[in-house]
Amino acid sequence: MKVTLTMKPAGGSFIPIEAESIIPKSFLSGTDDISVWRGNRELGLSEVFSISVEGKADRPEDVEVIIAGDETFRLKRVGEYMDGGKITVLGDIGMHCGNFMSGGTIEIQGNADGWLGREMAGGTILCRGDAANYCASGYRGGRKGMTGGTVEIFGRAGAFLAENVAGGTVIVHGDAGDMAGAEMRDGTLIVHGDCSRPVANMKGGSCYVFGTAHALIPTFKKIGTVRHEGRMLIHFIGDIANRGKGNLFVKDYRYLD
Amino acid sequence: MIVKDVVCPFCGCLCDDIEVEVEGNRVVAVANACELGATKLTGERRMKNPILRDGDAWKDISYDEAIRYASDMLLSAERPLLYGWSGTHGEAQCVGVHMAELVRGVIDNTSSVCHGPSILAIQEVGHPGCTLGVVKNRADLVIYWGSNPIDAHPRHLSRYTYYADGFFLENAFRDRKVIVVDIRKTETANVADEFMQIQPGGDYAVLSALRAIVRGRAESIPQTVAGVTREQLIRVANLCKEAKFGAVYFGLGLTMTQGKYKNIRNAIELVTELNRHTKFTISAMRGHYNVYGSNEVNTWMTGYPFGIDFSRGIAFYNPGETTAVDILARKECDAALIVGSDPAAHFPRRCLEHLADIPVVQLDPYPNATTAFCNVQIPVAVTGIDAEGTAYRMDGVPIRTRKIFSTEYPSDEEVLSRMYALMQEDG
Amino acid sequence: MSELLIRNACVIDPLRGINAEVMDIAIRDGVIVENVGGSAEVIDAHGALTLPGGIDSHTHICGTKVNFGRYMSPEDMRAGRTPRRGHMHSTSGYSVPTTYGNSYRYSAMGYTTLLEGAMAPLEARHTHEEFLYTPLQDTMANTLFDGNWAIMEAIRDGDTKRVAAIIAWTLQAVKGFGVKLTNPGGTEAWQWGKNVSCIRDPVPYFEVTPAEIIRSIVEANELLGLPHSVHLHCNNLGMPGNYTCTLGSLGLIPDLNPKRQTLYATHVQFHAYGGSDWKDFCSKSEPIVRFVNMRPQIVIDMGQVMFGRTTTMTADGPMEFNLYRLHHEKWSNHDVELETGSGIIPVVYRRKNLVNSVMWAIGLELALLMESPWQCMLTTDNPNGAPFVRYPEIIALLMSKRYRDAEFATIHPDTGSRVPLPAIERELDWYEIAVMTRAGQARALGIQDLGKGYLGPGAEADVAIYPIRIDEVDPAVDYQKVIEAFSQTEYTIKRGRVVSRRGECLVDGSNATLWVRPNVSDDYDMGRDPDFIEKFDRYYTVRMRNYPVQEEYLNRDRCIETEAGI
Amino acid sequence: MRFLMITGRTVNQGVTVENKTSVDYAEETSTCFMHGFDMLDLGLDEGDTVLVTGPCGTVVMRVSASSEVELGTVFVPYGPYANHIIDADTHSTGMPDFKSHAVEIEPTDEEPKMVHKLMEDLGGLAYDR
Repeated sequence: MKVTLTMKPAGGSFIPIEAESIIPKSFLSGTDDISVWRGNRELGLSEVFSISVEGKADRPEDVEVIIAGDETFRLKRVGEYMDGGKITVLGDIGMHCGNFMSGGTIEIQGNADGWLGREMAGGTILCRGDAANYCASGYRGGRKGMTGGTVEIFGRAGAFLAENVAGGTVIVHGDAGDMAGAEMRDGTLIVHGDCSRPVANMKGGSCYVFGTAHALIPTFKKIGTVRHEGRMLIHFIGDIANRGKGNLFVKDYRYLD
Repeated sequence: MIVKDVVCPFCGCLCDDIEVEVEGNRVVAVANACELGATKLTGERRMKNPILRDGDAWKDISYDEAIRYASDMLLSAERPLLYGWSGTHGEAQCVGVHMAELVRGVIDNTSSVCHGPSILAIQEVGHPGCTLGVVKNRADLVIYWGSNPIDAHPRHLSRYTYYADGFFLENAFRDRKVIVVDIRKTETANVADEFMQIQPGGDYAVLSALRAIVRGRAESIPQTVAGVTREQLIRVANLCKEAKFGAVYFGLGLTMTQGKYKNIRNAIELVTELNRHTKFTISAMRGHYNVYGSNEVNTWMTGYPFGIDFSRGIAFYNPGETTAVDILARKECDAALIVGSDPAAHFPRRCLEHLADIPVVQLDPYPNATTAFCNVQIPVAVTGIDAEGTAYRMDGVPIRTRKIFSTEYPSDEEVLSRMYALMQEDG
Repeated sequence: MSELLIRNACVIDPLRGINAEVMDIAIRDGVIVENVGGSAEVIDAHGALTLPGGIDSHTHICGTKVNFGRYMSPEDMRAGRTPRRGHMHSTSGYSVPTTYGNSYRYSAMGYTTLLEGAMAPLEARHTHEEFLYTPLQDTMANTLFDGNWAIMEAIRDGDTKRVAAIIAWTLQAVKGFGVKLTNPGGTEAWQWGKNVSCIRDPVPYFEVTPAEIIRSIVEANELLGLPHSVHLHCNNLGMPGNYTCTLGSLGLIPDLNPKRQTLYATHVQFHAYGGSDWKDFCSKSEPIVRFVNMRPQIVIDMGQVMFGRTTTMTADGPMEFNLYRLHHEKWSNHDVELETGSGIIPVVYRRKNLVNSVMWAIGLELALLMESPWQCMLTTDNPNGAPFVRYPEIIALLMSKRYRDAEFATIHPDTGSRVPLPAIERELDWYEIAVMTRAGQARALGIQDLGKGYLGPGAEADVAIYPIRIDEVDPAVDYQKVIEAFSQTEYTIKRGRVVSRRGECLVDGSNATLWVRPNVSDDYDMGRDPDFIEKFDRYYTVRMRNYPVQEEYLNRDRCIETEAGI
Repeated sequence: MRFLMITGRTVNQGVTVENKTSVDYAEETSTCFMHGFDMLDLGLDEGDTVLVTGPCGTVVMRVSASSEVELGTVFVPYGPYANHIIDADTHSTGMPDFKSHAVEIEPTDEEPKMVHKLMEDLGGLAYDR
């Protein structure tokens, strides 16, 4: 089954639309009962989107949802609790895409706003553009971030990337922002470009920075160099301030001294 | 007439030992207050009556009309923002929460641009704190980190720390050490026993280094950290460990710099670490008057201290998404009610550009910068001068403010209650 | 005049000795009367179990510490969120719900009166503000005196009357109800980062011992003729081997009051531990219960632990720091000048954890081994042992050996060798549950004379009608039905009004705050005592005039005046 | 010249904050405190005006020498002038970078605007000017 949702223009309104109902599973029983929220107003799916459905499916794995339109950046919570199937966003997507996701694939052709894949437990998110702040992070209160699955960003990532990450793999092909992997507990974080203050206060897990780690936290202990996938990387253990035993591998680093 | 034990309505210290001399409904003299408090208590230039923007002119309207306008505005909005609240009393804040719930709007207070990051940090690691009197009576070491009380909380030093004798410190000036940590040599730094000057943006690194040193891992620290020598870091760590009772007071120097709440988290974790060695507490230098009260009220009413979005009926909290600056800058609200604050003076310009585009109602005694963006402004009594109610001090101690004199102005609570009543009828 | 008649109620009313009699209850203007007129509104209970409104004699629902528990726990708030609906405001939270959340959920369970277990006098106004937003229950606050400087100085001087006078002044000033001692002496020591290990350790500088504090304040409490006894959270909470400390503390208490106990020892589960460390940790419920069974002057509450997530919060600051060092989660602490302190950390009690399993067993053992239900109240020390919404499960565990065995099979396998629980056959009956959840509380708190805890003429019309027929359900077998019935009333009636129906709260509510004003002679009026005033002005950071809680903070003001013997 | 702009509270800002239409408030919050050497570099005397360019626009302020600020840094009392050029990006924390903004400063002949004029520039309407 292929569901195409083409977003109608909103005439200048920037009020976000909460669309946690947009997950493959929802479409198994038609589109009539699906609603989304613009601010405090509940709207039928067809008030916001032109809908076209091709084919049939009995299980979420056989559903692909395609989201199109110029204002898809206003859509929040798309793919929340998704457990199978596929969502493809042809443009940009709003905050909280793939929250609590446990299976399936979300592919975003444009940029993703904050909290992409927050508290995600499984599945795959591919973002062809940039991801904003708190990608693959946890929720306020220091809860665990992503615990499983994969998030791959082909552009840059914002601040607080993979905060509190506790499992799974996060790959950023461009640069990452400040405080990447802060409070990391477990899992793997790979940044191909530069980032600032990586894995501050980390407890465990592994972080790779193939560019330069700026303003490196001074409480990581250098223990040598290692060869990793053809690169020579400097290996640190930390965060000592937090009795941490995580591994940080960087190609290059600078302290704020 | 002299009124004693007045509670100062300016900053989060809520000094309650102020004496004012009143003539009619004017304060003619103030004793015990700092310059900031005295100016506020003697302030004049109130707005006389509600005003409505009519094209490029202002016209006077009645309270009834103004309240009806606000009620209609909030009821018809899809995502109204109810912002401010630090300049008013708890009773009004409670009505505000009920209104936000009813119209399914977003309610946020000024802590999102002062100590909101501190709250986010506390939510991650907790908060070892105490009331101000505990510090006054016991602390032999006080650290001001990224805070400058001489300018922002002028009586903090004399009432609670530097010059304040206490039960276990008969001569505080002699027996209590003060350390100032800042990126610039502030007035407060000039009176400190030790000044640790940090490169801008370096607080986090310095805090991490101190934590490692307190844990006995000084050897792994580089020679200098963000402009501070390892020797000084070790000296400061030792001063902390050797203190019988240490108290950290941090300010916007930590909350407003890069990393925001991570700086505070690190400071709290340092203090927690120090508690394995001695007694240490940490507290935020809450700025505006009853801002801490707005956090308290929001918390018991909604579960969250600020940045609460009721659009979906239930309370949703996510600072960075549900906070005023973000919502305004991203044009994500379609009406605003402002109470007890002045966002136009304190928010970045992009936020003001959106305020100019949407209907705005403000409750404030004075014409202020936000007035320019209002469709309606409703003048109210000043909480702590001609209205009374509950305010929470920066350390969580609730105090009932005194009314110094009476005026015709309704209080925030009265105006909001009338709005709420209308909204319940229509909503 | 408003009249209500409840017909065909199967009433258990222990304070009147009524055990499962089907009868009518007549209510006029919020009070139970002999009979009402023909135009009265009628509720037919159809033989359902009908009890006096529930009373929680030890819960943490309002005030600085509770609110800080909320403030620091956005993750807890994500659970239990409900929107505004009808007369109900939105709610959030599981272990530390918002005030409305507490009030609605307690009301749905039939509770009409709540005692906040710990209020720091300096921050009393905060507790009362939150009471205003806990609309469906009458409220009262135990007031903390464990580290009060003026009191410790008076004890050092051997002046019990002065101790009483300070308590009297403080209670009336802060609109407090009873006297609470939390880790007496320990909260002051903690302001130096220290603690007292048990009742013989002197408090730094003040050089008085917890034993002296307890004894003197118990005497002072009785001198003032307060409705409730001293309410004690013993020293050394949560530590292996602490039961000896608990026995030592209980042994200090004479029998001074013919109407009620002389000491209410709270959350005793946390104080009934054997062993010398966590490795040989075990239950010592038996020696504790043996001791209390012989002493009518002592009432305890369970402090039951239930498995799952919760938030611990107590005035016992040093204990919370120890707990933090075990769990290494978030930790908050708040010391209050000249008075007391508090600490908060979130915890998860796990079935697979041996210590947690032993704790779970101990609470049940206390209730099952205690001969008289009047001496053991059903609590979790909400939310410390578990959120109060778990009470129905506890009731069912106490009523069903089968349920206990089923649960026992799921906990840590070594628990059996450390606790007597598996050998205990006793199953409590409906009457005993009614004692432990309302009648016993009313007597222990000394509020039955105010019309609380019973359903006879003159009583406040606080009634809970549960959707269960006790002649049809065998709780030993159908424990699931017991849980369901106690989770949600058919009707909760407060002051003669139906406030909650099948979990839906129907009115805005207007509670009463019960507080105590002991009348003392002028010589013992601390408001005029030069030494007291001078020290107040010098060491507190609020002015003495700004300290008392004003009447604006009392919704319906129920002041209890006592004639003090000083 | 590039500077790091820091904002913060001052006594004068606090004293005038309840009277935002006043000249005193405008003067205080449009003051750009600068190290004396930096002023020399820019050829500025006490009270000269500067054009400050931030990520979101430009604003005219008046410089004042201060021994409290480091070389390369300026301090501006918290208020509408600094906010006229501060970026609203909070990095999803709710809090803008009030204390860490890179700005470009150059001498100018323009005078600082009054607060109400700044507000009108952004679409407001002054009251009681």
